[in-house]
Amino acid sequence: MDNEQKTLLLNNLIRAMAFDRMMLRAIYSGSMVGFYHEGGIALAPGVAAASFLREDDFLAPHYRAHGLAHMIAKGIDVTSYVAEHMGRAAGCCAGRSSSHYFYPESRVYGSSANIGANLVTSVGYGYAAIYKNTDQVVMACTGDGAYGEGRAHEALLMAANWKLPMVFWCENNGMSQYSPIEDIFPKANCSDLAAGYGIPAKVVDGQDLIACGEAALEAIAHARRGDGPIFIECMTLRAQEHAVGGLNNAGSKARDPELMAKWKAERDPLERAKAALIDEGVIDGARFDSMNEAAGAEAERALESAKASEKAMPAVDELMATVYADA
Amino acid sequence: MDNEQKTLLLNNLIRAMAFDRMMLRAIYSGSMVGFYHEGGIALAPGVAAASFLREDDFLAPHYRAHGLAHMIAKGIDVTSYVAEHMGRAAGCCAGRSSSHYFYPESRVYGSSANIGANLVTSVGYGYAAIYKNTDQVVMACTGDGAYGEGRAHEALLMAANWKLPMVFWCENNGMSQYSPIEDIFPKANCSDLAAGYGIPAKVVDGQDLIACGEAALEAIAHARRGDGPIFIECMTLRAQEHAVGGLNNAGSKARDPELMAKWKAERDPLERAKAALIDEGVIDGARFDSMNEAAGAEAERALESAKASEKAMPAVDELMATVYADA
Amino acid sequence: MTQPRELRLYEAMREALTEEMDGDPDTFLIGESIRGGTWPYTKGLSDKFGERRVVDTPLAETGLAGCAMGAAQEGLRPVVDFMYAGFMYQAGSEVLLQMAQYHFLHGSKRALPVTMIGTCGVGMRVAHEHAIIPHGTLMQHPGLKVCMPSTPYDAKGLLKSAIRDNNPVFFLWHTGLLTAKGHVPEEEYLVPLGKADVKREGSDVTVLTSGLQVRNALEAAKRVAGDISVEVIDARSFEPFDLPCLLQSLEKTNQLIVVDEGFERAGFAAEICALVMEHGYDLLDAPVERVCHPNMPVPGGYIDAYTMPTIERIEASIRKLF
Amino acid sequence: MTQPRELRLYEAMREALTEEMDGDPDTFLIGESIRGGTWPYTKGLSDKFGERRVVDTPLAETGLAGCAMGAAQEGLRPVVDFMYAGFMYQAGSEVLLQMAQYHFLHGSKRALPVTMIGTCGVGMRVAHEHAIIPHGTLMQHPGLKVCMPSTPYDAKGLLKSAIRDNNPVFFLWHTGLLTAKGHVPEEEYLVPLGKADVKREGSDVTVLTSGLQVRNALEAAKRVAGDISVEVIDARSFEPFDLPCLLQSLEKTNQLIVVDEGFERAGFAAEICALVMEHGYDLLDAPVERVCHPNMPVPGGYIDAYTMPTIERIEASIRKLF
Ligand SMILES: Cc1ncc(C[n+]2csc(CCOP(=O)(O)OP(=O)(O)O)c2C)c(N)n1
Ligand SMILES: Cc1ncc(C[n+]2csc(CCOP(=O)(O)OP(=O)(O)O)c2C)c(N)n1
Ligand SMILES: [Mg+2]
Ligand SMILES: [Mg+2]
Repeated sequence: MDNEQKTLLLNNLIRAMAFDRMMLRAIYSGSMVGFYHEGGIALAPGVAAASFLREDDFLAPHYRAHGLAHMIAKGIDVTSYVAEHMGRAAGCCAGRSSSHYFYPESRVYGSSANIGANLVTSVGYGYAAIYKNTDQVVMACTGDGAYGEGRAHEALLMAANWKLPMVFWCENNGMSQYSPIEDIFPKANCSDLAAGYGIPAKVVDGQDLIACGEAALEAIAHARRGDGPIFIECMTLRAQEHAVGGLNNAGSKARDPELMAKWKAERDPLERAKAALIDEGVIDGARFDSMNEAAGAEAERALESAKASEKAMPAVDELMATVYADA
Repeated sequence: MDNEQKTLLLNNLIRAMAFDRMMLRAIYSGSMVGFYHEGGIALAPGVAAASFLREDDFLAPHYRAHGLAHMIAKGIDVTSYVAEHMGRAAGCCAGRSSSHYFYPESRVYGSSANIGANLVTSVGYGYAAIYKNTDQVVMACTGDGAYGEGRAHEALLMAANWKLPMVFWCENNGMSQYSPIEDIFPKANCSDLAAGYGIPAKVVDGQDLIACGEAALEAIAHARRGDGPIFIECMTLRAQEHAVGGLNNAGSKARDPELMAKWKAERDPLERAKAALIDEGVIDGARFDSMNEAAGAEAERALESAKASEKAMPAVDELMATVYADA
Repeated sequence: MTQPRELRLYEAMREALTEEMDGDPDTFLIGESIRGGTWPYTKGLSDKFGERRVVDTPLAETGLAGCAMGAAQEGLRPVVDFMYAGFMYQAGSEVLLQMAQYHFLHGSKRALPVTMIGTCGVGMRVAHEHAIIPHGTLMQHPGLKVCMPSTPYDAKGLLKSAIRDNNPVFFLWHTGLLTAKGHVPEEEYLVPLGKADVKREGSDVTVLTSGLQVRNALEAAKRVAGDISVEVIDARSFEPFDLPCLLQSLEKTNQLIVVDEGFERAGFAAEICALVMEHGYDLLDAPVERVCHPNMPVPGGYIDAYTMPTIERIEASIRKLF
Repeated sequence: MTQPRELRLYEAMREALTEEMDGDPDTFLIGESIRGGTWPYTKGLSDKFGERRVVDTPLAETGLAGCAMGAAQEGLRPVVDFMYAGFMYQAGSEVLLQMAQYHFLHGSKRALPVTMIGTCGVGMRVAHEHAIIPHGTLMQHPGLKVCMPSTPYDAKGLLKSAIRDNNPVFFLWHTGLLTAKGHVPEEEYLVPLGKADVKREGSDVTVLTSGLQVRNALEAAKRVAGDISVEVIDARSFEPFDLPCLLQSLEKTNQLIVVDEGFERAGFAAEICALVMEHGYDLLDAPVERVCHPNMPVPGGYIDAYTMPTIERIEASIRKLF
């Protein structure tokens, strides 16, 4: 990986984490509708997955941090997605969805609240790529929990069977909502499933941004070459609640706060990448600070711009006229 | 395996194949409602799966030959199931289902027309066994096609996760309806999936009755011991149409008739088991002939008894009163 | 002079598929054993169009539906064959939630042109899962369109419209009509979604129905013809539904019987009762009657023949009004 | 003298679960993150009853439902927590086909005592999949029972009845009522399935509703009280439905509005229109009105607040009749 790529990764992670913090503040302050699933120190995999995609590659973000890391890394201006969370007419889904992303021009075709649903639509993207005989790649990102769903199996099976240009990118944080993976999954790694389909797999340290980036570059090249699907599993951490906002946490057992704090202090991927890149002389402290500042400002601008836009409250009749295409 | 067990297997296969032929004749002659999925030379696995189960073990038959091989091998009198196919009041489902089996006293709890559905209910049987702390075993039988379904994954995952006493028994005939397995499955063996869950697996020659029996004995012992689930895949053949009766074959491409004929001539599991057992001195030709004759008569009796019983045509009101339990 | 051309329902469907695939390289078929193929309407299509455009999937309905949805998001026009409409339930979330909501929930900016095909109704006599008619459930979920033909002519025209539609459309066909024959012109035509068809004119009572039951309703109408003049309307499309056509008929007849092979409870017939109550209450001389599948799982054996609406039940319900 | 005891809805549900699990060792809970737990009605239950009886599954709704079905066939009494009722669609075939048909299709010889729980309705404001109320779809499928409480009292009593019932029963609860408070007596009681409840007596018009909308209907009734006397009936159970209670009310009021947060098309309200048409046509002075969720996927953002039935919409529809 060259220095430019490393810098790109670092900058994207800085930006992703700035947006994550901004979203968290916004949801706590009540300026957002619905809930938010904080990314915290688990955003290196998402950033790595999407930083090296072409614009015409397909991206199905993992829902954690609501896919912000992935989309920012793909070069999408997510201002309208922030607005969507605030129910604004300027939202990417016209303020109707609360938290669905939708950037078709960047081949982010929308989302679903159903965990695992993006794996099967991703098969459709992969099939479209071979149907049209392009060299596009599909980056299909989920958490570990998604690999409980039967549709994950169906997606792996079809991808392997048709040799689709797909990367199954699993961001394994060891938790699904309030269940530790040990309670609900027989093995520590989701990628153990891959061999059963003849799909090559690799496990990466998800707190190591550069390692994630290397894995992404390899995987994308593999799929682009026509070698079929590949499975990358990034081992990461959930150092916070599953979600905030809504009524979600009323019944949840608290996890060990000391462990969470320790993880935040010791396993922050940004601190690690920053140290490594400064150490290698790729960037210096001043450069980092300026990137950091720019990212904070960028996130703030997105929030302000979203806030300034109008709440979407169209009349029912108006909405009714748009339930069907070509109505 | 002792001689008694071998003889049991052989006799059960003789009986299963006699019933299969009888069913085929009955459907062609128009005395049955619906369709029938002939077992042909693929019944050794089903017979082996169920011949060594205890009465209180759970059995989810594979639907091919409508589960007759499995149920006969478990010691069930299937006369009322034959009657069910003829829409009789004496049918095991009161003549309402066309082809659902139902022998709760033998822990065959009914069926579904949905391929793979029995895998997830089987997880429930396994969970009930550990819930009640019994040493019952679940024999969950399907074809290869079932392992396309997402629910197969969910079943394997839960079974592995809870260490359920389950045997995943796959009767792989290389075909799903009109699709050869090469077209729809990335690997030749479904059991390749098992390792991903940490489930041990074994592939057996499904035309070799005794080998299938050995595998079943081992697998049942494994599950009964508390060693968790195990996956057995029996490689078998479909030497005939997918189904007969109904409108099913109007659009199907014919498969190579010479190959089918060759398989029937050379790979009949009964011929092979007969030869082996006579060779080993376990039985002699006369014993075989008498078993054969008895089986033919048994199947004929079941058909005659079914035919003699009354067609189920209860009034709508009567039926309506039975839609809900305790109505 | 040549005879008008007669085709079987499956031939008409095959013609629709062939023409639409000929006309648009982005249209493709995907399903289980459709190359083989399970139903004769796909016979020969993989030879003609190649395996890229006639795709056999593993037995994986969720993946099948999801794959089609993804391909449609990218602008392709997949036609999903569920074989039996009841197998749609295995992809319940993909069809009833994901596909239905996609366009609207993402701001009504992108179309989702997916066509789904599935057979239903009593015909194979093998009970519930093979026989259930899920139009009630499908139409309940806004964002989906649903139709069902009663003749080869309508089958071809509706299927072509479904494929050209930019929304997810479920094309149901009744198993009992697979080999039914009827006139299908050589020239291209469409039957639009949302247009009912008066299959028989009459003035005393309107019978609204669909699919195989059109045949039963017409036969019942014939049987009472000396005494009662029955108008038979074939809904053809459940959503969108042609309410103006129905109301126009009621202006003449003032009495309505809905014959529907789906479950009575909260089904198509119930919706018609509500719609007529709301939009045609004053037209009614008597309450709307429902002749439906009773609220029980569809039985097989010899029972389905009389639990579904029969000519006799329809006739009796007509006569009861007079 | 002590105050009557007040509980929140989730506390009432937890009491129901606790009592039923205490009373029957074969009753157990199974769901996703219910030990953790997602909703407070399962909080503490895994500590009390152990992990064998409070089972966290992988994210695998199909397997979850299938596992419960198998366990019930063996005679256990599983209570499935789907978390959100919309996630039921991921197990569409297991719930809507397999469970629904099991008893009847196998000769009505064996019960299938499965209880299912799921939340629904506008409350989280995160749109369709978290908000959809699938009672219309559930009740359409014969073999299933469906209920939904509007108060903690009903929640406890209905949930206990659901668990004791020998059929698959879906217990829906409205997200917006999670923390709603109400009187729940210390003594054990049941609220039977199939019994509606007159939540307010009146003589001019009947409003039939359920769940959170009971609150809206009562408020609307209050607002018009000076002019119009409104009877508010809480259906509580959609299938079985208490038609006698409704007809008795109509004998008095002769006018009916059905307020339902489900989709209008072919939903609960449509079925009520049809039932009243069939069984109470002569009681009606005016057509039945539906005030439902419009036929669009449930939006989120600021929109859901006015697309669902509101006090204002209900009030307007009452006033329109007079
Ligand atoms: C089909 C489905 N089941 C359950 C849920 C509820 N749910 C939301 S997030 C989540 C956990 C997902 O875990 P994972 O995929 O590992 O992602 P993570 O939250 O750990 O990043 C669950 C169970 C859902 N949204 N969809
Ligand atoms: C869920 C579902 N999908 C599709 C079908 C249609 N179908 C019936 S049998 C069959 C093939 C099953 O193949 P396999 O499991 O290998 O068993 P085999 O017939 O080869 O013995 C299919 C696809 C079905 N019954 N259920
Ligand atoms: Mg996780
Ligand atoms: Mg097979």
